[in-house]
Amino acid sequence: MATSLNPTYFIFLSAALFAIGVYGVIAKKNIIAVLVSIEMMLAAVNINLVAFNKFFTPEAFIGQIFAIFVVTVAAVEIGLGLALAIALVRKRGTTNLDDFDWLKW
Amino acid sequence: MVNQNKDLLAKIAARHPQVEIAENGQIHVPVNHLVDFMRDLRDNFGFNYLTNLTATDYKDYMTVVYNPCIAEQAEMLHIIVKIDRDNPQVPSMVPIWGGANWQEREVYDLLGVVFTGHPDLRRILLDSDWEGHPLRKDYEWETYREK
Amino acid sequence: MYGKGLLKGLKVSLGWFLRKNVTENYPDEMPNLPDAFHGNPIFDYDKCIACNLCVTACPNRVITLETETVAKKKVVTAYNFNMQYCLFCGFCQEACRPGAIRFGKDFELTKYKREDIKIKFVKPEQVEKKKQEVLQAAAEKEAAQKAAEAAEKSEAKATEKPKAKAVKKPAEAGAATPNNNMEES
Amino acid sequence: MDLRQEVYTLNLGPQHPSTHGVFRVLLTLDGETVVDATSVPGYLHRGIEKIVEDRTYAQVIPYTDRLDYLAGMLMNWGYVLAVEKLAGIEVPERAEYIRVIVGELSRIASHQIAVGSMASDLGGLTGFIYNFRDREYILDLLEMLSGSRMTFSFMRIGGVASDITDEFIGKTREFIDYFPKNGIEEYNNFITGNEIFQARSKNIAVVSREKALDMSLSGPVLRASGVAHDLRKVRPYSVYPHFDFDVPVGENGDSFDRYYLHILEMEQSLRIIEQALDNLPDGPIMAKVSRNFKPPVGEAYAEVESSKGILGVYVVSDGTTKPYRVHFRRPSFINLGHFDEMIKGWKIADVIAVLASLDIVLGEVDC
Amino acid sequence: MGEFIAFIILAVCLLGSALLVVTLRDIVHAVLCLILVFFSVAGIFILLNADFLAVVQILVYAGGVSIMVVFGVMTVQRTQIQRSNSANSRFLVAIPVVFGTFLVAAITAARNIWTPANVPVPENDIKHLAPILLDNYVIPFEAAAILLTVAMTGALLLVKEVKDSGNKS
Amino acid sequence: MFETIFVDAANWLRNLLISINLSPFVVEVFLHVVKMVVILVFVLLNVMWLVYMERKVSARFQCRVGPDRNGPYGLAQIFNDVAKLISKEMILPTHVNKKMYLLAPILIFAPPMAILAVTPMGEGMAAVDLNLGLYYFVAIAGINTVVVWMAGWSSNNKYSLVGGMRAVAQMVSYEIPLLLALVGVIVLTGTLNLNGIVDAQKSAWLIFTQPLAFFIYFIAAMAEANRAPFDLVEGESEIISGPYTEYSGMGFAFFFLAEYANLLVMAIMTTTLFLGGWLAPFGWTFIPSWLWFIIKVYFVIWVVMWMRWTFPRIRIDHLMNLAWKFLVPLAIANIFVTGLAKYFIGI
Repeated sequence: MATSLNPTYFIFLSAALFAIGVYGVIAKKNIIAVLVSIEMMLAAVNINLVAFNKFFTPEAFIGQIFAIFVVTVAAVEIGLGLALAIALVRKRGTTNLDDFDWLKW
Repeated sequence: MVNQNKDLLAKIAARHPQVEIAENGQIHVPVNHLVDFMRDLRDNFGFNYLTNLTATDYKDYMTVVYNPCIAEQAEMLHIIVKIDRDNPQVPSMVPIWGGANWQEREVYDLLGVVFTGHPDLRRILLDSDWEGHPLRKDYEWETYREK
Repeated sequence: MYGKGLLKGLKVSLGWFLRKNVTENYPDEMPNLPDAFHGNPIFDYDKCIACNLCVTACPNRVITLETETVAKKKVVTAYNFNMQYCLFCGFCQEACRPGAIRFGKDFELTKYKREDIKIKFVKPEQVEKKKQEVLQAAAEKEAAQKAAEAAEKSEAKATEKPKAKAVKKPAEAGAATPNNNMEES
Repeated sequence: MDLRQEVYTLNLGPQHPSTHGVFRVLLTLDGETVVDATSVPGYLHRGIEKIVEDRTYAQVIPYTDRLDYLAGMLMNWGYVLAVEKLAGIEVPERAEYIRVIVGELSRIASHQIAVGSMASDLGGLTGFIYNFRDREYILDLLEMLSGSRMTFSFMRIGGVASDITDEFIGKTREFIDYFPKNGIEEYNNFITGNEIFQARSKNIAVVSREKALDMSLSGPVLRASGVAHDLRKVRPYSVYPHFDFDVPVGENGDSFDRYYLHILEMEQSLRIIEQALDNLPDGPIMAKVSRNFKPPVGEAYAEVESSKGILGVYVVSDGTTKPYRVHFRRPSFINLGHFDEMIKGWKIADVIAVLASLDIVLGEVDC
Repeated sequence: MGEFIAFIILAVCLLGSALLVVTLRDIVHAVLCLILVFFSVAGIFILLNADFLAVVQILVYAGGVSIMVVFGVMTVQRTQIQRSNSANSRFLVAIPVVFGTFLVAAITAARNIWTPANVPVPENDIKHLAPILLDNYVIPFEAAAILLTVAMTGALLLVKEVKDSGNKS
Repeated sequence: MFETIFVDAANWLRNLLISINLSPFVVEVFLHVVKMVVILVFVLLNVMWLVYMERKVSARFQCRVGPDRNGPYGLAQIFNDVAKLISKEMILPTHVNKKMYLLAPILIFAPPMAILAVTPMGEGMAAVDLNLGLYYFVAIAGINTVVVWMAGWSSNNKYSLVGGMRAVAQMVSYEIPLLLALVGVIVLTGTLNLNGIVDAQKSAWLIFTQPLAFFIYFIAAMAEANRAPFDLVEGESEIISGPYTEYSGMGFAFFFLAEYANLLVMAIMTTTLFLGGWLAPFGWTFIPSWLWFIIKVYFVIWVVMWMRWTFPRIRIDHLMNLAWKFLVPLAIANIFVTGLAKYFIGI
C-alpha cells in the first residue's frame, strides 16, 4: 500500500506530544495538571506503538496489543493518581505540588 | 372550647391555690407560677398536647392564652396569663411542649411578647429588620391602597 | 411481587390513553356555570335606592357610592366598583334588597388597562335623566298633593332622615382610619 | 482541615416548583444529604389577623377563605363556630347538616390536592392530573351552592348562605357513587401501589408518636404517627355525633402513612356525606342574627378538624361590631414547625416528598 | 493525498490542544482540552488503521478518564478556579529539557532510514486482535485485569481512609 | 420501488457526480457531507415532531387534549415553540464560566448525531457501515456525560451543580450494565457491526432470545437518555431543571431538543439491537424496510413516554443501588448463561 504517509511523521508527532507532556510534568504546579500531562505522554507512546505496528508488523498486531496494555496502565495510573491527589488535598488543603514537601503525612 | 369538666377544674384548683378559675372555666394563672403549673398539668394531669398559644394586647396590659389538651380525649383548658405590656415577658413553654416553638415565635413577631428561655426567638413571619409589632393596638402603618 | 404495582399503574394510564379526554375546549365550549356564580358585577341603576348597605357589607371596601339629594330624594350620582380588590364573596349581592347589584356569569374579567378595572357604573346622562325624573315626579307630586296631604309628607320625612344618618356613619369611620395594609398576592 | 468544607448551603425556595407556594428552606447539604435545615416562612404573610380587626364580624368570613384556599369551607366553619360560641348562637340543625356536607366535600377536595401533589412532587405528574380531574366534580358542586370555586364565603354566623337544592343532592349522590370506584381505586392503583412511590415514601422521615404529640402536630400528620386524635370524634362539634365513621390511624408515622391517610379519610368523608344526605332535616338555614351583630364582651376559642389538622380560632370581643382580636391556630403552620427536624439526614429529593406529605398550604402557614 | 490532509488536520488539532492543556490558566478548561487531545489521538489511530484502538481510546479516555479527572478537579479544587493551572518556577528548566527531548527524538527519527513493510493492516482488526490477546498474551491480559482490580481497591481505600480520619478531626 | 428509494437516490447522486468527472475521493467526501446533512435534517425533524408528540401523548395519558390551537391538530405548535425559543434572549448570568457555558449547548447535539451516522435505518441504509458499530455506539454514548456536566458546572448555580453531579454519577453507573447487557448480544450474533446484528435477527429477534439483556438494556438506556423514571438529572420537582436551570432562549432550546435527540437514539438502538431493526415481521415486506424501522422506533418511543407519564421519579441512591446491586449482577449472569448456551447448544 503506497501511502503518502511515512513513519517519520508519526514519530515527529508523538515526540512533540511527549515533549509537551514532559513540559507539563516539570512545570505545572497543580497535581492534577501533572497527572493529565502524564496521560498525554502515554498517548504519545501509544501513537508511536500503533504507527510502528502499521508500518512494520501490520499482521502481527504486536504494537496494538502493547497499546492496549498501555491504555490499561494509563487508566490505573490516573485512577490511583487521582485517589492520591484527593487524599493529599483532603489532608493538606492544597493542590500545589510544591507544598507537598514533607516526607510523611 | 372551654372545658366543662368541673371535677378536673376543681382538682386543679385544689392543687394550685394561686390560680383563679372563672365561672366559664377560664383559668387565670399568675406569671410567676406559670411554669410550675404547666409542668404539673403535663406530668400529672396528662395534658400532653398544646394546641394553641396566642396573646392579645389590651392597651394597658397583655394576656397570653394557652390551650393545652389531652390527646385522644376531649379535655381542653383555656389558660390566661396577664402580663405587663411595657415589659412583656413570659417563660417559654418549649421545654414542656415542643409545639410551642413556632407559636411563640409568631407571638413574639406580631405582639412583641418575649418568651424567656425560648431556644430560637426570631421573627418568623415578618422580615428580620421589621420595626414594631403589628398586632399591638398602637401600631401605626401606612396604607398602600391607592385612592 | 415487585413490579406488579408498576404494571397496574401502566394499565391505568393506558386506559386513559384510549379513552376520550375529559377536559373541555374552553374558549370553544364555555363552561356551564350555575346561577349562583360570582362573575362580573352588574349594577342596575334604576333599582338602586342608595341605601348604602352594599358599601357597608363589602369586606374589602370595593364599592363607593355617591349620592346627591334632589328634591329631598337621594339620587345616585356615582357607583364605583373597584374590581381589583373584589373578593367575589357576594356579600353586596346579599345585602342588596332591591337587587341592584348582583353578579353575572362572565368570568373573563381581565383588562388591558388598570383604569378599566375600576368600573364606574353610573353614566352622567343616567344621572341627569334620573334627576329630571325625580324633579318632575316631585313637581307633579307637589302640584297634585300640595294642598291636600300635609300629614303624609311629614311622615315620609321622619322615616327617611334617621336612616340616612345611620348608614352614613360607618362609612365615614371607615374612611377615617387608615387600615388597608394589604398587598394581595 | 476537616470535611466540613464539603458542606454547602442551598436555598430551596422561595421560588421553587415544589414548595407549594412561596416558602424557603435553607438546607445545609453534604452531597445530596441534608445535614441541617432551617425553615423560613412568611413570604405570603398578608396580615389577615390585623386586617380583620378592622372588619365587622361578618366581613371576616371572606378573609378566612384565603387561609387554606384549598378547603375554604372548613376555614369558614372554624371562624363562624368561634363567633357562634362567643355570642351563644344556636345554629339550626339543617344548617349544621349543610355545613357537614360542604365541609366534608371540601375536605375531600383538599385531600385530593394532597394526594396529587405528593404524586407530582415525586415526579409523577399524571397522578396529580387524575386528582384534579375528580376534584372538578366537587368544585362544580360547591360552585353550584356558593357561586365560587375556591373561596366560597359560604358560611354565615348562625347558618349558611343558601339552602341546598335537589339538583345538588342528586349530583352529590352521583359523585358518591362515582368516586370510590373511579377515583380512590384509581389512585390506589396508580399512586399508592406503585413500587417506586412506596420506595420513595415508606420509612422516610418517621415521626414517633411522642414527638408528634410534643410538637403539636395535627391532622393526618399526627394520626399517621398512631394518635387517633380527630376532633370530629374526640371532641365532637356540630352534628358529628350523629354520624358513624372511623378515624383511620397510621402505624409507622412515615411519609407513606401521612400520604395514605388522606386516601382513607376521603372514604370516611364520603360515608359522612352519604349519612348527612340521608338524614337531612328540614327547617331554616339561618339563626336569628341581627344585621348589626355585636357579641358580648369576652373571648372564645373554638376548634374544628380541618383537612390539614386542627384549625383553632380565638376571638376576643369588646362589645362592638368589630372583633377586637382574632387569632387563627393554623394546622399547616404548626405542622411545618417540625419540618426541619424531619428532613435531617435525608436526601434533597426526600425534602420535597416530606413537604408534600405534610400537605401544607402557604396561605395558611403565613396567614 | 487525502490521508496526508487528514494527518495535518489531526496533528494540528492534537498539538494545539495539547499545548492548550499545559498553558491554559483554568484547570477545567485544560481538562476539556485534554478530551480534544484524546479525540485527536483516536483520529490518528483511525489513520493508522487501528479502529479498535481508536474506539478504546474514546471509550476509556474521553468517556472514562476525562470524567474521572473532571471529578478529581471538582473535589480537589476549592480556591479560585481561574488561576488553578499556573506554572511554577521550574518552567525555565523545563523549556530546554523539552526542546532537548524533542530534538533528540526528532533527529534520531530523521536520521534513521525506515523500510516500511508495505503490507496493509488487515481489515476487521478485532478478529485478529482477539486471538493474539487471549492466546499468546493471556497472562499479561490477566495481569492487567488484576492490576486494574488492585488499583481500584487501592484508590477506594485511599479515599475512604482519609475521609474517616477527616471525620475525627 | 419504495423499498430502495433512499439507496437509489444515493446511487443516483454518486453516478451523477462521477459522470461529471469528479475524482472518486471528492465524490465520497461530497456524498458523506450530503449524508451528514440528511441525518441532521432527519434528527431535527424527528426531534421537533417528538416535542409535539410528547405533548400530545402526555395529554392523552392525562385525559387532556394537548396543543390544538395552532394549525390543524395543533401541529403549528412545533414551529411556534421553536420560534419562541429562538426569539428569546439567551441570558448570560454574571458568574458563569463563559466559554463552557456557551459551548455546552453547541456540543450537546454531537453525540446523538455521531451515533446516528452508523445506524442502519433500512436495508443498506447506514451512512457509515462501521465494523465496530456497536462498540462505537457505547463509546460515543459516554461522551454525553461531559457535555451535561459542562452545562451544570459552568452555570455557577447549586441546582445546576447538583444536576451535573447526578448526570455524571448516573450516566457512568448505567454505562456498565448497558455494556454488559450488550455483551450477550455480541456473543449471540458474533459481530459488532450493526448491519450484521440486524441480519443475525432474521430467524428470531434478539428480544426473544435475549429477553434479560433487553430488559437490562432498556432500563440502562432510559437512564442514559435521562427519561423518567430516571430523569434525576433534570428532576424538575427537586432541582428545578438540573444543569439546564440557567439556560434560556436558544441555549435551553438546544438542551431541550437534544433530550429528544437522545430519546430518538435510544429508541433507534433498541430497535436495531433487539427488535430486528429494519426487518419486517411476519414477512410483511410490502411495507418498505425503512418504514418498518420508523414504525418500530416510534413504538419504542411511545412506550418510553408511557412509562414517563406513569411512574414517579426514583431517588438517587435507589438509582445507584438498582444499577450496581441489581442490573450489573443480572447482566453478568446473563453473559454467563448466554456463554454456556452458546457453548453447549451452539445457538
